[in-house]
Amino acid sequence: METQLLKKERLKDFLKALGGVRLIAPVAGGAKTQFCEVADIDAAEFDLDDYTATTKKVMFPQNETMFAFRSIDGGVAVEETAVPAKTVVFGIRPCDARSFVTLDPLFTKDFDDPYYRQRREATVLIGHACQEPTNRCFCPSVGGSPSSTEGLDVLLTDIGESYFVQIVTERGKEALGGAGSLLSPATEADQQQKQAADAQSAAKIRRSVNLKKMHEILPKAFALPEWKELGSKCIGCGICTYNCPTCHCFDIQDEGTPYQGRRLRVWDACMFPEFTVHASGENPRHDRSERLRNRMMHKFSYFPRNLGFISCVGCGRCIELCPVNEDLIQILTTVRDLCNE
Amino acid sequence: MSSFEPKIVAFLCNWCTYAGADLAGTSRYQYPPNVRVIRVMCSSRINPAFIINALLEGADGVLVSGCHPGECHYTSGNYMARRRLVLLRRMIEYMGIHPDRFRMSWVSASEGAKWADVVKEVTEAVKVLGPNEIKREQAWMQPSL
Amino acid sequence: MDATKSLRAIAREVLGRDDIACLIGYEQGSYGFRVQPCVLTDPDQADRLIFSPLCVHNLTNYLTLEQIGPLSKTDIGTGKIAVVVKGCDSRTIAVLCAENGIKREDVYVIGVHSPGVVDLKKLEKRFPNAVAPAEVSLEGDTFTITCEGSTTTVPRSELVNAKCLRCKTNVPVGCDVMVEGPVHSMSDEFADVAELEGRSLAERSGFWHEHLSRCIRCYACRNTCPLCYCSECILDKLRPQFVRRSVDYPENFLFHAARAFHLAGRCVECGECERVCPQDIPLMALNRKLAKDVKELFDFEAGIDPAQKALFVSFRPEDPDEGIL
Amino acid sequence: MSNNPYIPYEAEIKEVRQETGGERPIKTFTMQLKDKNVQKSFRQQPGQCAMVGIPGVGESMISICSSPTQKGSLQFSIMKMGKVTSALHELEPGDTAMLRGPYGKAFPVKEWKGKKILCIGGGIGLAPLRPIINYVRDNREDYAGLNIIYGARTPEDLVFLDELKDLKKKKTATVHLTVDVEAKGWKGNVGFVPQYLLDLKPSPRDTIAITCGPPIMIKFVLENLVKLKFKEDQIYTTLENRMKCGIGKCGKCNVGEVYVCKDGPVFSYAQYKTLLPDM
Repeated sequence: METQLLKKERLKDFLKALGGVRLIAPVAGGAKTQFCEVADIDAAEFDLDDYTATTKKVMFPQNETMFAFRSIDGGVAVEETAVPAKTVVFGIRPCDARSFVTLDPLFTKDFDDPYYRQRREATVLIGHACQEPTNRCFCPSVGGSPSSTEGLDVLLTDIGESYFVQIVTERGKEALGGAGSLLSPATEADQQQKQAADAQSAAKIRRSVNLKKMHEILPKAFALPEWKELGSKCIGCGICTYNCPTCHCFDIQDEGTPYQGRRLRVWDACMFPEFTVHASGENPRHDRSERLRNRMMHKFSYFPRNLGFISCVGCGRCIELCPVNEDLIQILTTVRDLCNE
Repeated sequence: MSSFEPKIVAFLCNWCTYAGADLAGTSRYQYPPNVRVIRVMCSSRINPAFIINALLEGADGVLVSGCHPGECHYTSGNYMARRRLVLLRRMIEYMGIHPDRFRMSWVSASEGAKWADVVKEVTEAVKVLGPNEIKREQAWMQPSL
Repeated sequence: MDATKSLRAIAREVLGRDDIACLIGYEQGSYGFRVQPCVLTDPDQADRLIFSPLCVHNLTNYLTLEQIGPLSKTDIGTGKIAVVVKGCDSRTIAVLCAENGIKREDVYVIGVHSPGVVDLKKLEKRFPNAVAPAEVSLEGDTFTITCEGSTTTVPRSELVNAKCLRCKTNVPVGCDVMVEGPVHSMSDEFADVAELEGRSLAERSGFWHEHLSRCIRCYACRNTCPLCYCSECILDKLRPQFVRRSVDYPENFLFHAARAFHLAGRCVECGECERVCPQDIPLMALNRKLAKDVKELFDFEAGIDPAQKALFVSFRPEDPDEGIL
Repeated sequence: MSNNPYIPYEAEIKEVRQETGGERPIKTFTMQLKDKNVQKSFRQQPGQCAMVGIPGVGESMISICSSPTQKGSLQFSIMKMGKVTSALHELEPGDTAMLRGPYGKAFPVKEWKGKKILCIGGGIGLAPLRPIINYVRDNREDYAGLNIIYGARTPEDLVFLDELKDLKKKKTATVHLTVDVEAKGWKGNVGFVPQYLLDLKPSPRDTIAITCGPPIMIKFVLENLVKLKFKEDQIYTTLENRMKCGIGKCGKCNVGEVYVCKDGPVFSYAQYKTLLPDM
């Protein structure tokens, strides 16, 4: 891995030097920091410490036009969406970047999902190592770390006056081509500073969950009556799933009239009763506790068994945002205890 | 002003205003052709979501018209509608939609002339406001993020 | 602390009774300042209960859900559900009873004189590293916060939830039993609403455009609202479909307008919707506008009198004809 | 042709046949893909499904009820139920619907060569079994027998009745019909399908049993097949769940580790048992 140094005050020049691509970054302003397209780099104020902004929308937008249609003489004409433009995402956290590693097999295995894949291929991820993990973070428990480079093309770490730049992939190297003159080689002392910064961040993480063999424990725990109580607090909203960087369920809807319109995919949440309800009104997962159980099973058992990854990156958003403190660490710990594992 | 011709959706109660509008026609009162009439059985049939939905679907103004207070075919439907819709009008104004985009009126079956006046007034007011700003996106190939 | 003690004593007695199926209260949450709702069925569980300024939730939400704790509606049978309520929460029960959402005899209401609850977002911003269970108490005008081994005092006004600063009364209404404490009452002149009303139409439009565009439609505001309990929500309906599933300003406008309007004359201003919003949308600004207008136009306040007919199924011939041609 | 699996293809409605009436009528649609290349590449096996849709309304996963031995066209039996199926019921010959697929695992009909085939259906649940029935009919010499047990609520709710009668007449299959409640003019059996199955006592020897119907019927039919000493590898069923993408991405039809759309809808009894708690 190539390492470089970037003076902090040259950050905006660095971003401009990437040239000719769409830039998406966490931009402060208004009531809440949002991950959005940056029109004017000079005017933008980046908020690299904000942690609630969801980032999965970069690859998996909440609304995605799948195709447009219009009725023509004696039939229907379908117009596919254009390939997304080259994009650089700046300031994504290592945990959020790891989420794409878990989503990749889902969207590309068996059937290729062109919408996700094309965005993924067109996007370079420049991460920002997490300096201030919060009191809900638990990324080490799921195999991540505040300075993980997994899924990233480039990682910047704040080491005081400069950013320590790790160029992780060939794609990252290519993207940084135009900014080469702003970078200088990292010295041994910088390396040490970087290590110290990483250690400091890692030490700030205080919550954890034991996931050893969780994919085997959960199926055994499926029929436990205690799920009813564990899920009793849940109010069935979509706050956990919509803010989760690895939740990927979606709904497909048509908009417009039979003469003209679009087919659209939008996020959906397994915590809503409508998610599974049949047209006949029959709902295989009627109770909120059944839906909560399914979410846990999916993330920590089904998904790892099918695709090899735990579908959780330990960002803690679901824990922080849940209106009723339905805490997955607490749930998984209780389940493990109940199974005497 | 420009040649902007607003689209106005009018929900008319079957018993009074719809008949009033009919009378306006047979009496040959002239009024602007901008209203699109939807007949409902009573003004209290109007779900506030209809009104906002009409604006979203591209109407530049919405008009709800029913029987005068005390003259409802169903005794008190228009009183119920009045509570709801007066409040709704205040709310959408608070949310940044000009109150002239949503009006209510009482027009009885015998008030053909009043109907013509109401339509004139509403149309003129909406014309001044120009096209409504919260129309739904109908550009189907809009890229996401 | 005292409230907790009295509450536990009441719970022990109540849960021992044959006519009570379960009790919904607050218990220590999973970390830091978090408190979570709990459903108890046994007198021995009474010591799990707590009451403090961290008890922000409006527990009456659980009364209208199809499944309460380990029990489903059918399991409960004839048993009553006991529920712990603060002043604002108790008004929810009055509304639910007035519109036949629940039957008063099916619930056993345990009221607590709450001196005010915290604004959790502000609190966690100020003490960001609380992992071990933290404690907060409120005496007079001072919060005492014990967190990660150190104790700090903070003036009430800095951390208290905005709704508590305009609380007309913290005495719960229509309770079966009461945990007493200091009583307060303040006046509410809707200054916040008046401020936004005073801005120009364009400014207001911009205000809502900015905030509502952020909405991700997780429906936490709807699901956390104890008065949003329609068996099929207008937002989920497909035939006819009022609200499209795409998430953008016009759809969000319709969603929030519909949500707020459904609560007109019903919202008791418990502030749960705004508390849970992950995008910090000022939802109460909308709910309170309606509360203000309902008071002005129809002299109506939600949840004060359980015998009062619901706003939209009643009328007075002299109701204002505002803006009607 | 696009590589995008979400893009549907135009299909012309060739024929619409009213199967049943009432509140939830069933119609059988015969469709033909318009593009010849798409037609060639659309190779379905018995038991597979396709997404049938109408632009502006939506899509619905429907099992293909014609056998692959029927070339050039596809058939779908559709009950008027939700938003999409109601719109489909408005279509007439000459109209255009949109299709994509085929999706899911098929019945291993080729592996069953030499065996007796027992199809047990309830209501519209006969539709997913019809491709097997027709496939076996068209390759009758490859199979030792074909038995059909089929029931519905009333005689009017029985679908494909003329086809079943034809099979019986030509002695291609033995057909046992039942209805849930007594009805005027009904001379056949009265009773639920699972019980009728027990009464008929089909022998498990060299037999493959396949069932489809309402979830509750499937459950009891499977239990009764076990009672009749059918082994787990002799029993198959086909399930359904709410589906949107059809290709295992959207998560709607996820049950346990499987996605019904991609890993199903055809399941062996052994697989079905693992899914049961979450159904």
